[in-house]
Amino acid sequence: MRKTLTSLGLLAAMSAGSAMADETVDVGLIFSLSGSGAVLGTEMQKGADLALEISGGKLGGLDARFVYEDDQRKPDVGKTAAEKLTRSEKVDFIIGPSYSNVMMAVHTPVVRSGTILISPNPAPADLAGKSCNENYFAVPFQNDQPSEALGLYLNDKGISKVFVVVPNYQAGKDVVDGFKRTFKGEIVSEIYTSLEQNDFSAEMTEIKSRAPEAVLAFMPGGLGVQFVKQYDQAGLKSQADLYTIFTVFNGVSLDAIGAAADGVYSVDQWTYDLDNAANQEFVTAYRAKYGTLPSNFAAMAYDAVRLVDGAVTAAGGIEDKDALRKAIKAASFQSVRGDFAFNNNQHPIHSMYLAKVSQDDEAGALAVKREALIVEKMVDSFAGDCGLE
Amino acid sequence: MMTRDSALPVLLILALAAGLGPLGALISDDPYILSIFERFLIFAVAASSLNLILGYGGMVSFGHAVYLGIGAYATGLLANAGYPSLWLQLPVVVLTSGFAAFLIGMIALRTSGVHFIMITLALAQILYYLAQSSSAFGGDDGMVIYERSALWPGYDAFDPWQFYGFIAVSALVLIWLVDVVVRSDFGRRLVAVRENGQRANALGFDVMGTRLTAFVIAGAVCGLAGLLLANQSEFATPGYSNWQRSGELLAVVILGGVGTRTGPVWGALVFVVVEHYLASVTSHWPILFGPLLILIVLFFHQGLAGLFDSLGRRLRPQTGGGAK
Amino acid sequence: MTHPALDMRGITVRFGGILALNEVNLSLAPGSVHALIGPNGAGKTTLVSVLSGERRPNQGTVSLNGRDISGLSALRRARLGLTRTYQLTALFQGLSLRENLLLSLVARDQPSLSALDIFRRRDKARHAAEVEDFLNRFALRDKAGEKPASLSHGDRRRLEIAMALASGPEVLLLDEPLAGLSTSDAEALVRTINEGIRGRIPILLIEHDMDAVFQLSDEITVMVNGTVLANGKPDEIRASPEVQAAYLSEEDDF
Amino acid sequence: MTALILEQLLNGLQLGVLLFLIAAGLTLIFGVMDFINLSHGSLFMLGAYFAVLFQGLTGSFLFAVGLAGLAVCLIGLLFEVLLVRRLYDRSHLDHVLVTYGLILVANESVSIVWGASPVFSGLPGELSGLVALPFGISYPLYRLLVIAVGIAVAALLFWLVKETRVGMRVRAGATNRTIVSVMGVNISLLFTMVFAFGAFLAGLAGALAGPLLSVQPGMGETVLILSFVVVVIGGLGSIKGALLAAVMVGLIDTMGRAFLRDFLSAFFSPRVASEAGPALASMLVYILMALILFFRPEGLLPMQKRS
Repeated sequence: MRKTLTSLGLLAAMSAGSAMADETVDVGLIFSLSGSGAVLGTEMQKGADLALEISGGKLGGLDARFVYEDDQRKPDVGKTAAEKLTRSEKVDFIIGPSYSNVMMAVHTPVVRSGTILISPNPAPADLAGKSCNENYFAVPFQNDQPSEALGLYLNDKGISKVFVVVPNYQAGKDVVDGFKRTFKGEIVSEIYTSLEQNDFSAEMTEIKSRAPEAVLAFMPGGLGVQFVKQYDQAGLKSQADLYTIFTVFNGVSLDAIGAAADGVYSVDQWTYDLDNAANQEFVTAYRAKYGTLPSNFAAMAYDAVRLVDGAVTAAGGIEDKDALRKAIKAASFQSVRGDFAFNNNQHPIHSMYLAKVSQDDEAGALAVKREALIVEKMVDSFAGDCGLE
Repeated sequence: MMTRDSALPVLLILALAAGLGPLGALISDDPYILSIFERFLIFAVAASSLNLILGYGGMVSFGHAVYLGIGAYATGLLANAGYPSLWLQLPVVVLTSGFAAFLIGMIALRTSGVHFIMITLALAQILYYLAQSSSAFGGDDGMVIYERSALWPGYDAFDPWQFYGFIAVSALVLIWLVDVVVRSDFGRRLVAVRENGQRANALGFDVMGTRLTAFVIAGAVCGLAGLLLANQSEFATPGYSNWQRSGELLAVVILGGVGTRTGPVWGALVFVVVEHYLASVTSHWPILFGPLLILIVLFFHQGLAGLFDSLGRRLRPQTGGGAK
Repeated sequence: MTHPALDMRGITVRFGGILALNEVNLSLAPGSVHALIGPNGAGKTTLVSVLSGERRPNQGTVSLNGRDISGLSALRRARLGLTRTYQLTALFQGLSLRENLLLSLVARDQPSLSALDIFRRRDKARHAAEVEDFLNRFALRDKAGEKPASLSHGDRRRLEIAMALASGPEVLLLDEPLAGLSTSDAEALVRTINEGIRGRIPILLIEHDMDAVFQLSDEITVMVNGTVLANGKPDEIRASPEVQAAYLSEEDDF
Repeated sequence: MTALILEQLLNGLQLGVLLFLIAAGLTLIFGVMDFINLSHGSLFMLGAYFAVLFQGLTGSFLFAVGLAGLAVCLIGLLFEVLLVRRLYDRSHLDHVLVTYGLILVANESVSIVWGASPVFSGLPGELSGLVALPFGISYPLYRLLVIAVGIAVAALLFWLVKETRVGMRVRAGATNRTIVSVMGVNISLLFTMVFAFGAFLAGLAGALAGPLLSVQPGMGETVLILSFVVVVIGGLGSIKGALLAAVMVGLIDTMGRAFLRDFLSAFFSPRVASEAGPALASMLVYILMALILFFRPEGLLPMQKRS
């Protein structure tokens, strides 16, 4: 479960004989690194590793240590990992996990222990609202935000007949709820598929028969590969635009889908071609290190590590937990998203973009490219339920 | 195995194994080791319950993890509804998981052999999908359990040591209970039914009744393992019931030794330690665990318990053996 | 008036179009040994399985000590004390002799299943003593710890009968107990039955070994082709020309 | 509406055919060797990966599918000779555990070689179009091709088993093992052949499914469980039963997903229907299996008993 990555910086410091043991920033990272969840976990690992490398193995000027744990996408394994990190490794921060089911299991024990938990991906509604906690920060978005933004966009575009298809689990239902919150047109049908389904032929036929103007699909991981391929094979791309959420991303996802992904829309808070200095540094370094365009998941893990880096600098060390929390909340770092701030519930206020899969000439591959800005300084819908100031 | 009438060996081994955790935690000043041992003890309970029907009853259930899920959800729903008392949760878990085992047994025990393996799998999958798609239980995201079981005033469930004590004592009691069943006349009856159903019937043993009773006992005990797991992970998830989990339980039992009294304890210990430490070497740890399982099945049919037994016999001084 | 230990009336079994048993009547007097003989295919084993309840007859009634048990399952009949042995010895292979016998005692003392079983304190000392007694009577003492697979054929037969006896039967159905035994083993078993069981428990004996049959039985029924050919004391049967004609000539073929 | 139902029936048939390809090997292996092979799904997965590999090497999709089938056949052969044949005399529990171990090994090997992420498996242009069918249905050509291959394989299988000498021996082996060995057939060779052939079918199915599915570690497992359902419903060892059950499962699963929610909303509130519909749809196949086994514990078309 553990892959202790003692950073080069720490080694250098130790050989210099000047390191104080307490002055090491210990960061635990719980990702899904084996089994079916590894698709996202490995992306996040790449992003986090890159961030540490860029800052020379230091966070906030202090030597940093990464402790990786694999949750196998199993909540109970994730919980055990969290206990190990809080009790045994006594880390200062935990970044993770990759999936919301593990998040639900990990959240309580980590925040109870007083350790700061930073989510690089999942952000269920409950944790943004009623169960928000001073020790919990979500970097990427609140789960409902992309579909809420998509509703706004489709309203704007005057699209009135949308077909919705999501997996039959909580995150799927959240996406639908978010979409309904903003979308004013007609949802011609909403279909809930099994999480273990791999053939969508029945759904494709159903979509065809309802003749919607647009389709909203949320198909995470391998489901996305299957869905987009089959959508294309069924000849649906010419009949209705496919808008996706957490379904297509740069690198492994687009590589696996191939040309079938061309022209598919995605709603994101970040794209690789955003025009700001922090992002350019990240994308350039990422491409130099891994040879592909970074995915959303890598970018958010990168941001999470940068967030820690900025906060430790601002708080002047890791001794004062309150100062640290305050510094994180102030988001004193340059996000790859450009504009970024935390709301009172410690979830992002940021822009949402419509992106489209198309050829990137420089990379010579398909990429999720920015198409339009949907909404600026978007806040999530649950901040009002959160008691934090 | 059945001739030894004392519970001592099983309890001794278990107490030793359970004692290692606190010892390690004390020496290394690392209470996290307790968590690993909690997982081991819970797995040992679940595996013991499976061993009762698998090892002694000859029933290869490929859906045994379903009771883990039922026990965990029953515990979680009660705790979150404001009933954290163990003394309420205990009977509810026993009744729900026992009743589920009764229903599953009624259908599955009509069949045998491969059909039995597959129908237990199918029935477990039905419940798995039910939990996965029901938003009342949190669906696939699972359900956070906000309170651990309350034993008595003054007991602090979130104190690592007290909680470990609760898990260890519960596991000890449950495994002892399974051992009592195995050594009882009922246990003999169960073995008789496994060995020769027709003959058992001719002796006046109710074959279906015996099997079903064992099936229900095993289900209820595994449900209680679910209660412990829910407490330990403060979480209930459909994943507790899926077929991979059932496969893991089978693997634990065979690793330790099918139909041996100490097997499930050994199997669970090795499984959890392997899962934990092998995984710290490589995230590809299943590629080491798979061959280990295959080798055990191929060459050490009695599992670890059998291996230890034969080692022990070889090491023990020859005091009038053989002729006995 | 005392009832027959076992009484069957008008038992008829058809397999498809074939009449396996045709209106068979047979009555087993209390305490007696009653032999059922006949050539292969005469329907003896079918009759035993009808008695034990493993096969339903097309017609006919069976009563045990005056009680009609025709409608009862094999399990219920077994619990009433109607105990059978099998032609192919069917023992609990994974258990030792001692445990095999112990199971019979468990069956005798607690026939019906109850959850209380698990915690009930069996009278261990008494059971252990009884098991030892059976082991001695059936000359199995030396092998008590072994499993049935390692026993000789004769040992297994004796164990089979010991187990049947230990289960406390009202009536014993012995299905060819001597088949496949060496002469000396067969003689020993005949002696055991004669000395140990005879007179206490009524026995319905199915057997090909005519010497044993005539040594053991009080009464003999001869069956051919699913019907009763003759019924009487051993001497009468021996003397019957009918039996000799029908049965013994077939025996030569066999 | 007719067109919709017909198209959904085609979808169901296509799923059924794919399941049949996998289930046929499983049931054949079970029928002849009395062996439960959980790792059959891994062979399916390997088929998909090999097809990707060979498509990259040869550039031809159809060629790659064939090669992948053969490669998996070879792997099956090795499995059988090195490992599986030691297990024929063991209990079903041992079969389950060893092949469970093999699943772990296969998944991890694949993720070491190809990575944990899905790999690309696409269709050549000439196979990716739509075909116009009667009733105004336009159906993906590739799915029609899968149906055709499935039907062809089924026909070939029935011919092999019914008409050829090898098939006769297989049938004899399935019903009575001792007779076959008395007949002087090299039974160990027969077993190896059957196992390898089953592996070939699984590999072929995987290669064919690659362009539809996400080719990633563990992709064989959901398929495996469904194929076992098919095999058990059909009656263990019966190819005819497997075909019947595969089509049944394919149709019921597809129809359940397509129409169950609308059907339920005729009786319940939309909220209940959209909650219960998908849940019930994913359980439908398992409920069917439980029901069939309850009333016919041996499955629909059980093989005649071994003597």
